Amino acid sequence: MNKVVKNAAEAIADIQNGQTLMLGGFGLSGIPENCITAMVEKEVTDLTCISNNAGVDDFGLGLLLKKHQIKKMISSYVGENKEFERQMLSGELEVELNPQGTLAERIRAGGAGIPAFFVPAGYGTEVAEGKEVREYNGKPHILEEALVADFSIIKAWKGDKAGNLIFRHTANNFNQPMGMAGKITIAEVDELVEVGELDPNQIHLPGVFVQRIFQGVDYEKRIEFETTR
Amino acid sequence: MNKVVKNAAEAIADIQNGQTLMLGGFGLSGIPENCITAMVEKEVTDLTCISNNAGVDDFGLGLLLKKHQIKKMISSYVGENKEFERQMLSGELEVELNPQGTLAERIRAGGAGIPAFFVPAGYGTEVAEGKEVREYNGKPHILEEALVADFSIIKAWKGDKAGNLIFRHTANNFNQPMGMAGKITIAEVDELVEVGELDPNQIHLPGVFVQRIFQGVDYEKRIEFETTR
Amino acid sequence: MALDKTQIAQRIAQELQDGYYVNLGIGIPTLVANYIPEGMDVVLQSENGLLGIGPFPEKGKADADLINAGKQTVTYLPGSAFFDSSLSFAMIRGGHIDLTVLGAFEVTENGDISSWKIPGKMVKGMGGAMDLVAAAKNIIVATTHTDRNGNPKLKTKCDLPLTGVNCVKKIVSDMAVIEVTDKGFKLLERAPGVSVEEIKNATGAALIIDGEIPEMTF
Amino acid sequence: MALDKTQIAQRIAQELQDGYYVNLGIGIPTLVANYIPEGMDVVLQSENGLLGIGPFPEKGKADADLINAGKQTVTYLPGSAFFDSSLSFAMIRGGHIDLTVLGAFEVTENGDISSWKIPGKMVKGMGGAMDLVAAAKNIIVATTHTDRNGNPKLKTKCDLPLTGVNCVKKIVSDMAVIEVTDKGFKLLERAPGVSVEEIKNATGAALIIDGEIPEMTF
Repeated sequence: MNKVVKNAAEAIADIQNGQTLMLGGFGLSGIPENCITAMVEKEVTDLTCISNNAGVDDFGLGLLLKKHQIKKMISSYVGENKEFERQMLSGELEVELNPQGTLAERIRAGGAGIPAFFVPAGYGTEVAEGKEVREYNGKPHILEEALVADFSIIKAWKGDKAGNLIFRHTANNFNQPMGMAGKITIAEVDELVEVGELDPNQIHLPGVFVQRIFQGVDYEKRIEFETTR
Repeated sequence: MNKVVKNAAEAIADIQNGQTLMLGGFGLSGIPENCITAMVEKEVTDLTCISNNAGVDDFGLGLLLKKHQIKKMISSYVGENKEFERQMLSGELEVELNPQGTLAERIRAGGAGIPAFFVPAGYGTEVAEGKEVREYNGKPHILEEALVADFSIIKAWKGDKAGNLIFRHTANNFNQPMGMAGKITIAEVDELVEVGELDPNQIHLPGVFVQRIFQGVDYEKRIEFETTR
Repeated sequence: MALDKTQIAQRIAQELQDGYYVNLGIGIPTLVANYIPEGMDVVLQSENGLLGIGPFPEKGKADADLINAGKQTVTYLPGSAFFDSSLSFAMIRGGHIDLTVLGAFEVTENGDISSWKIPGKMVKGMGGAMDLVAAAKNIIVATTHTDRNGNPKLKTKCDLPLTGVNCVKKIVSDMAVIEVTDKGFKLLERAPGVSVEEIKNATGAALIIDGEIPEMTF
Repeated sequence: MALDKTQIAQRIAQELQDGYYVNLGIGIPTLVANYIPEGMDVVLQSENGLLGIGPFPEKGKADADLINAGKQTVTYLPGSAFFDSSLSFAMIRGGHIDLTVLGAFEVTENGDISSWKIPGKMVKGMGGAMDLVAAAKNIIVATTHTDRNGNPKLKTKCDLPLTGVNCVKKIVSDMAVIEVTDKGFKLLERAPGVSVEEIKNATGAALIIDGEIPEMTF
């Protein structure tokens, strides 16, 4: 099963204005750099982006924000991006903030065919507003709904041509659950290998979830806070 | 962090009559053989066992059934065990049958702090009796609750002394989610290695979920239906 | 003449498409694997945790850690992946499997299916069948048209406990290919030499018959 | 004299127990890692997907694929494991983390905490804080006793948006160690040289004072 596309431009060619995207990564770690650049070039707009963070002013999702291509963000932490903050406070950008674990679980649930589930996180806070509350094990829980996307755009370490993926270190983060929740999942990888080269016991995300894959180029892999001993 | 116990007898020493256990495996593949034998010897009784299957008459959970140590089974398929069928039809054994995916998800949810969730499986069938129904995406779903256990008893391929586990082939099955859902999780492994010998990118079940681990002995690994070309 | 089991499997194999991920149930459905058209990429899922089921192992090479959902020893192929049961059913429930083929005791004209329990007689459990029928995009039932006593298995209402409702899309029996439409059973094809009249008589519900009904081809 | 940040971290480290899995928040909590008692096995969890955080990397060895939840480059230790965000929060939500240490803007006598939002001013988001406080077995807040303007951060009611309710178990501030009991704040220890009276004056809620209050020891 060959799911290989030539490059990011081909992978994202049919993304339409107004669609919902999931974009993997935590901070700038494990973000789909090639696809983000291609979307800036394509000038696709009015996007709803589900991503834990919003990049920084001049990298990651910040590049799409700068060009006003994003209409709404669903995130958990957006603290490193001034343009984001400006657009949010001015009302240009709609923002839905989720507890990080709830966000991750809503995404996994979307991929797993579970439309809604109860969690304790956010009870008694503004996150719970308008949500059903039910007590389990003596503790109040709130009902959260699944998230799905028209396209999930993720970054992996190694992938084979059948779409099987392996992530590296903490660059996995949201990439794995998001890979499950896209109607179409696009994976860009550091290293694209032939079918049969990956150990079937070590696959993090089986190929059934991935529709398109390509080997990325020119990864900058910018470090947000380089901290050394 | 050293979680190593000497053997199965030590691992299960504090299991009490009347407790709830999860036992990994699918058919006879990936079952915790050593711990099952130790429980037969310990003569612990009145157990509620959560396990996808119930073994065969003279192996796996069948050994506990034969000695009437099990009060209730929560399973999805129990077709290969005549003594099981006899005890169920005579009313000696209480049985709760779950759709296999619902069972797996209830177990994962138990480990993940999600007390309840909606699934489509079982709607309109006897599985849905008494359960809340809600429509999502135009399809009726039923509310299922999480499962947890006093002890989860699982079998892995390789494990390190900190409890990190790697499963082999289809012997993973229910072992991984059950490993998350035990108040105490006991892992028996084919091969116990030192901390640091396993690749941190290849851990299926991180050690935080595992409280006790030991290298099993004398695995029979019986094959239920040996089928060859 | 009615089809035998392998012919039913062969006919179902014609429903496969390039790139499909497929779950095959126990019995006749398993045989479909033998008729995947040459050069077509079809990946078989086994709900106990394998994508990419290979052929049965050679004699002496069976591995207790490598079985299918029917607990038979199997092999895996290049590009396979192993995973746990919760991820396996996430795949199924999440709609990532393109086609499920399974057996049935009864199927109704609105797509209900009973396949797992005969009260007082058989209590094996539903296994993964309820999850599969509730979630797969496309469900084909492989069955004989009538039971051992000649009673129709295609009916207006299931008498046995249900596995799922409004889910079966197509039936391939030893006598016919039938689509489950909004308006009921629609006869699409006849087994070679079997007449529309014979199919009607063997079916326990109305059949929509639209024009000439072709014979199956293999 | 009030404690400095490292002393707060040092005091919190006394709460660690052998075999603990611990999540340390950004800021003072991160410093607790420097004071884990010699020979004690404590595993640090980073909610972006790492169990077993190691020290910061040597100069020139930073790896963009290996960061902590504060987005700082880190290393990993023998016995570490990497995993995705949904499993990471399954760990947290499922109660598998023994202790969470985090900062706060305000804490109330019934254990409510606000830590993530100052309306109209700061809109960074809650990150994993709401999940952590809703689910960890044991939550310790590391904080200064008063804010920059000298206003109490320990209060009867949070004025800022909440992170969680009824969850904080203990507060280690620059002035005191305080337990959150069913009956409210209970003073356990004083910073060296800080009087009970000074602590009372800096606290915006009643303090339960039971007998002689010892000074912290290090």
